Amino acid sequence: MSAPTTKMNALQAVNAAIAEAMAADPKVILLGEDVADPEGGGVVGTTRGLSTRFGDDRVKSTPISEQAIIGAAIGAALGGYRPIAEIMLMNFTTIAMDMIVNHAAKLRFMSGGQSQVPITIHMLTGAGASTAGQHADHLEAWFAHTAGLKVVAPSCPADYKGLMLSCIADPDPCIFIESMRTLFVPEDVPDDQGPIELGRANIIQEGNDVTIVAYSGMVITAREAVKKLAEEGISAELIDLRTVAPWDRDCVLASVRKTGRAVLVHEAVRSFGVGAEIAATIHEALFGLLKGPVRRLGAPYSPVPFSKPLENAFLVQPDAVVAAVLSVMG
Amino acid sequence: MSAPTTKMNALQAVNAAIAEAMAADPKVILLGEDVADPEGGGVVGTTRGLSTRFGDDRVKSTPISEQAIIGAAIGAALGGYRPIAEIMLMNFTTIAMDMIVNHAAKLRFMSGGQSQVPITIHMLTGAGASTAGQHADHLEAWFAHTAGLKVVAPSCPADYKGLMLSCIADPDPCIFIESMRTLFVPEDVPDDQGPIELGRANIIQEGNDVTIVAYSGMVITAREAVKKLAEEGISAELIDLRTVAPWDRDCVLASVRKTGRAVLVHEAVRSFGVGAEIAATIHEALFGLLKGPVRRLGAPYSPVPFSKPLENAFLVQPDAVVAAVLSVMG
Amino acid sequence: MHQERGANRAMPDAATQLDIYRRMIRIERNDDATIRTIKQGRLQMPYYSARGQEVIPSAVSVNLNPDDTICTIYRGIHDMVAKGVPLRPLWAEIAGRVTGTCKGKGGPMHITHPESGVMVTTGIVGSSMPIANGLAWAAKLDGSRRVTVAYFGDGASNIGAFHESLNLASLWKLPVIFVCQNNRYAEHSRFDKCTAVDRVAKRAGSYDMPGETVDGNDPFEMYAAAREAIERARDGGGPTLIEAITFRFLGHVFGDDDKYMDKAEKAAAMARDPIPAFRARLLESGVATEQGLADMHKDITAEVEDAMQFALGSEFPSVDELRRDVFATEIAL
Amino acid sequence: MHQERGANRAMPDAATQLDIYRRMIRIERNDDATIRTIKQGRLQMPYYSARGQEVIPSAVSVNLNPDDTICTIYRGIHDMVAKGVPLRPLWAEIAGRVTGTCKGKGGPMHITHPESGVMVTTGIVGSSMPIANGLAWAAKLDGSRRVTVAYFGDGASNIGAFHESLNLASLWKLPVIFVCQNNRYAEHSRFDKCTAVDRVAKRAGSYDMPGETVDGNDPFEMYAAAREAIERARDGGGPTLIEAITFRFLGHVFGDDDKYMDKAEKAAAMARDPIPAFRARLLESGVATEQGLADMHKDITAEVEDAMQFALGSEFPSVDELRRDVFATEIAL
Ligand SMILES: Cc1ncc(C[n+]2csc(CCOP(=O)(O)OP(=O)(O)O)c2C)c(N)n1
Ligand SMILES: Cc1ncc(C[n+]2csc(CCOP(=O)(O)OP(=O)(O)O)c2C)c(N)n1
Ligand SMILES: [Mg+2]
Ligand SMILES: [Mg+2]
Repeated sequence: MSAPTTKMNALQAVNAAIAEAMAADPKVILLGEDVADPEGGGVVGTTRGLSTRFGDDRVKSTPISEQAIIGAAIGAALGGYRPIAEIMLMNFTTIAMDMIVNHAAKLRFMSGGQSQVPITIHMLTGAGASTAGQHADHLEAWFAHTAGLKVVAPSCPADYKGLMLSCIADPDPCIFIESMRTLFVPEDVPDDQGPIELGRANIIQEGNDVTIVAYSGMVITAREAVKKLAEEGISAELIDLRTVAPWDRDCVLASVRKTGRAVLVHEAVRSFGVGAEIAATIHEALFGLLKGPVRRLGAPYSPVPFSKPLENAFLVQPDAVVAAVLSVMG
Repeated sequence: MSAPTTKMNALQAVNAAIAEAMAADPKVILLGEDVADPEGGGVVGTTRGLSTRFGDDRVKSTPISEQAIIGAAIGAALGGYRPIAEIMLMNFTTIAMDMIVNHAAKLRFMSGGQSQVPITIHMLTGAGASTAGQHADHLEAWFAHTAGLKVVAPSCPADYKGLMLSCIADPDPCIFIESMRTLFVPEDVPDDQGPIELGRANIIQEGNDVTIVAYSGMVITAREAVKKLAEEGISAELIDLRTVAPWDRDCVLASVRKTGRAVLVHEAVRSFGVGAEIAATIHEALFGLLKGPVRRLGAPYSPVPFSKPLENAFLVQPDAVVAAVLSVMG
Repeated sequence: MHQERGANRAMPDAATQLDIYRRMIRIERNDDATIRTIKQGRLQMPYYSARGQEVIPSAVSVNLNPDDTICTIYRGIHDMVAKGVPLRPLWAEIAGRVTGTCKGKGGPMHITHPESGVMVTTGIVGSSMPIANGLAWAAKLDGSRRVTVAYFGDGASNIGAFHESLNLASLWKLPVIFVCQNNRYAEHSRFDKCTAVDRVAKRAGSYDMPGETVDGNDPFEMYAAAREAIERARDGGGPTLIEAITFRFLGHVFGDDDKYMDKAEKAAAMARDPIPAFRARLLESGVATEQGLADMHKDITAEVEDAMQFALGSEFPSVDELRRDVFATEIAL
Repeated sequence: MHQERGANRAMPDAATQLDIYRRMIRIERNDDATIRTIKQGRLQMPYYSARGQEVIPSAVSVNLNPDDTICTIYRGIHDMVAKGVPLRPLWAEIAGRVTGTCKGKGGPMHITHPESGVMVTTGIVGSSMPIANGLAWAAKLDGSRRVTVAYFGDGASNIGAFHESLNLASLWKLPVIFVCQNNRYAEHSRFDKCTAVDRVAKRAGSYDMPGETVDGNDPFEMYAAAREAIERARDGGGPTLIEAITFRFLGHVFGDDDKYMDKAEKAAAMARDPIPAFRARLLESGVATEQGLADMHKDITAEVEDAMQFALGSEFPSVDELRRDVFATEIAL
């Protein structure tokens, strides 16, 4: 008999995680634009009900001031709290990069370990909703390149919950990415879903011929590709990275060691993206053991376009994943 | 008889390039903190003499307002000018990331080609001068990952001049990185040094056994390594990338095709750095043709430390390059 | 630094009043058709209606020349229409068609039309202002009398870019007019919950800049304030901050449920609809006749309908466009 | 929103005056020794002397408790010394030694010492303020009467973070005091060339916040302003902006040639050296005796000398430190 579950989407899962953390630890606090209930509990409702339940002191709507938001989160963390800061969309982190990169990421190190900044910065992003050039970028590679930040990008409700719980509990700053395409898909989440360890990938499906590594919204794309590949008799192992930094090197290498082939998929621009680090690592670690080159899939070198046909072409489609796999099957 | 040359350091070379461009084109203008002569012509004197020569209208010192600086540059570019904006240090681009990434990089695309933003954003960076955690980061991977930006990182005075001339003339936004370690080393610069094409690497030294790819300050480190390798009978080909985005794929691949081995060196943190993209590309393009895995060298996953011994350990040293080469010589 | 409201401020003459009204109706008809078309499922886009804010850009734009420039925001189609962007390419852009102002690549939040002076439309709160400064700087360097208007919302007055921009504009005496369309809300947040001062215009005092709060639904007040600021800017007198009080009738974005709003506040604001109010005034003063306005309405409705048909009948851009306009030179994918 | 200067403002009593003076001398002696040691080639660091600004943090800090916190900037060693950071670990930090406050990893621009309430030292202009808000928020959530002081320069008043921080602090009525040390220059730029208003304190008006400009070289004025702001913050009355007018005697950074400064302006400012002025006042009023001050001077000089010896005699951190403190858990390199 399996554990009881509840159907919920990713937003509800995030909400549940935050509520659980706030109930368990009075030091967990929340701030961001429109996050409190008088403002609707977040523009997509992620934090709905929390200010009513935990009070206006612990859940605060802010002005449109991303530097002030992250700054307040950092300061409150130095004052002993565990703030969760919402930045509405990932592109708006560009306003707060100084606070995130020069401060949140570095204060522990620069203070010789005296300071800790256990903040979680969560944000939405992703193309596909016609929001065009300034509202859909995947910038996780920037944060992954910044020493001192953890970067988390779940793909399904249970992981959203478990990883959010871990981010909140983590002693270091975490960037938590909510992907537009994964938000509204309800799935069963175990009622006792607890924290999921950061830095651990999830093998969604085992396979022998090729390893497909994806995260965030692209897991959905990769799942479809895996199905199509199965129809063609190709057994793909699908790994959901879940944490982009630090990423689960051991899991990925073990899988590729087994399959001999790897295809990496992310929504972000391909060039200088997360896939580059993983591909470089695989090639270096498994030199001479691969059956073909690692293929990287990502967005073309272009801003996110508005027009639907362009937006579709901008996003990696399942067929492109299939084609990449076939190109290395030899 | 070789062309007449003048000894100058990188700062003087940049100054000469800007002066030449301003003299040739009245649309070239300059702004940034302390750039005009009453403020000393830049805190390290890069723009000294320019406001006196070209007037206060075309060379303007600004308040400490990085968003306003880049915004004004973008707007003036839309108004038909070719602004050069100085951001004192690369870490301060974190304040202006919205302007750089959401606007400068994207306006041409989002306008369907109607807008052009021919701005050059130049900035200093680099560890080694005891400036510690917030003044020495190499963030070029962020910009390289951003569609619509060119990223240039010279290593010697002649290249500083030639590449600065090209950035100013380029119809698109360019990030021009001045590396602390390369600034004060005087070298001969041809008096007629003209523009150097963006996107073209420079083979500093030909060799047969291994390709070393570096850029910016790390070219100095790589040069020393090449000398040491020569003493051990290893013939290294040294490529100075000069332009990080778009990087010279053809040049690098041709070299590695010849040598069969590659070692990549940059000052930035190794993980998710520029080296990852190059390594992934080499491995994919030359799969089966390499004699050993591509080695990447960069800073450890750490903020820039203050204490001298740590700062030295943070920076890639020539011996580390030598060791990396030896590790693939087999 | 609050501006004194002189007794004899600039007044729009009859033709100008009609011009303002015509722009308002174009905005309103355009908004109406856009919403209708979205509801029909024939447009796929996030839509930030400016219904209720028609007066502001209309009364500003009658004081602008074609080569004056504006920078606006996601909620900016009213600003574009008022400035004179032709409706066919505008509609084609929001429909993602290759005949759009931006070949369909920018979409509604990034409409650009330099011919009409629409230089930037940004989706980032506050970011119209730093760029407007640069356009104004260029005008000044050119020795021209061009001015630039930066439109933004009340919420945007709390972001850092606002502060940096107004400070620089004042120091450099740039010909730029900062027009805050204070519609009392930023997404779901009420003005006073985000803004530590009761009037955005007071913030002009931080930059030794003239600042004024006006009724943004009153075409006469708005006209006078805009005219004075624009003339001052043209004459080398530097920037002005205008806070125009208004209201957005349709919430933040199409689909908004308005739950976060006080019902009474909303009802009171809606009762101050600037369009019927101005209409009544024009008729009362004899500046317009019922027949004249009916004709105007009809013409504009037809123009909007034509633009919509044009847009929906146009082709989508080809996928090759992904590699064009990233740089000046087409890139290999 | 300019504060009225009441006739009977808070006055430091004799002991407090001496306390302020003692802090000033510790700052000055420490500065002197630092420069000497740099010149000897025994310290390798960029040094931003605050010589001339001693009064400000001294008169502020006598009103602070050990558990009150500050956020300061690269030019902030005076703020730290005034707040009570012990000199031995402070010196060891600027010398990059493992015995430093931050094990030598932060250096002079990033000294942190939570025990003394020094929570952040930033090298980024303006960035002390957003973080100070958070510390003040934490104090408020704790239900404590703790306050936070954010120190910053005149140049920093033009950056976006200033604006966002003051707005938020006022809205949330945070117990934070924004102390602008207006030393008339930002690197090489004169105050009036960067700042569009003649007094930074006027900017408090943008946030409905009390704001006051004081002579930052006058310990009595500075004390009164700080005391009132700090009490107001403790009592739940929210934030204050204090602009303290002062001057940096040794330019922006050690090695600065001062060419960008007007000679007469500099000479006039140097003539207002706050240390001899306060000394004379203490002697005149009988609060101190020549002998008492000479003893104080001697003790402090010895303490500084001891700290310097301690620092230079300490070990450097081991290279393993690169992988510690990046995260809470040591990482593999
Ligand atoms: C920097 C930034 N933060 C957040 C957002 C999300 N956002 C879009 S519109 C908006 C509200 C803006 O309010 P206001 O400035 O009053 O303009 P209005 O929409 O009322 O016209 C917000 C928060 C954004 N686009 N940019
Ligand atoms: C965001 C940012 N821009 C630029 C700099 C470079 N910089 C360091 S100090 C300084 C001047 C700051 O002046 P002010 O705020 O008056 O403080 P002061 O140094 O006079 O104490 C500048 C421009 C920086 N550190 N951070
Ligand atoms: Mg609004
Ligand atoms: Mg200063």
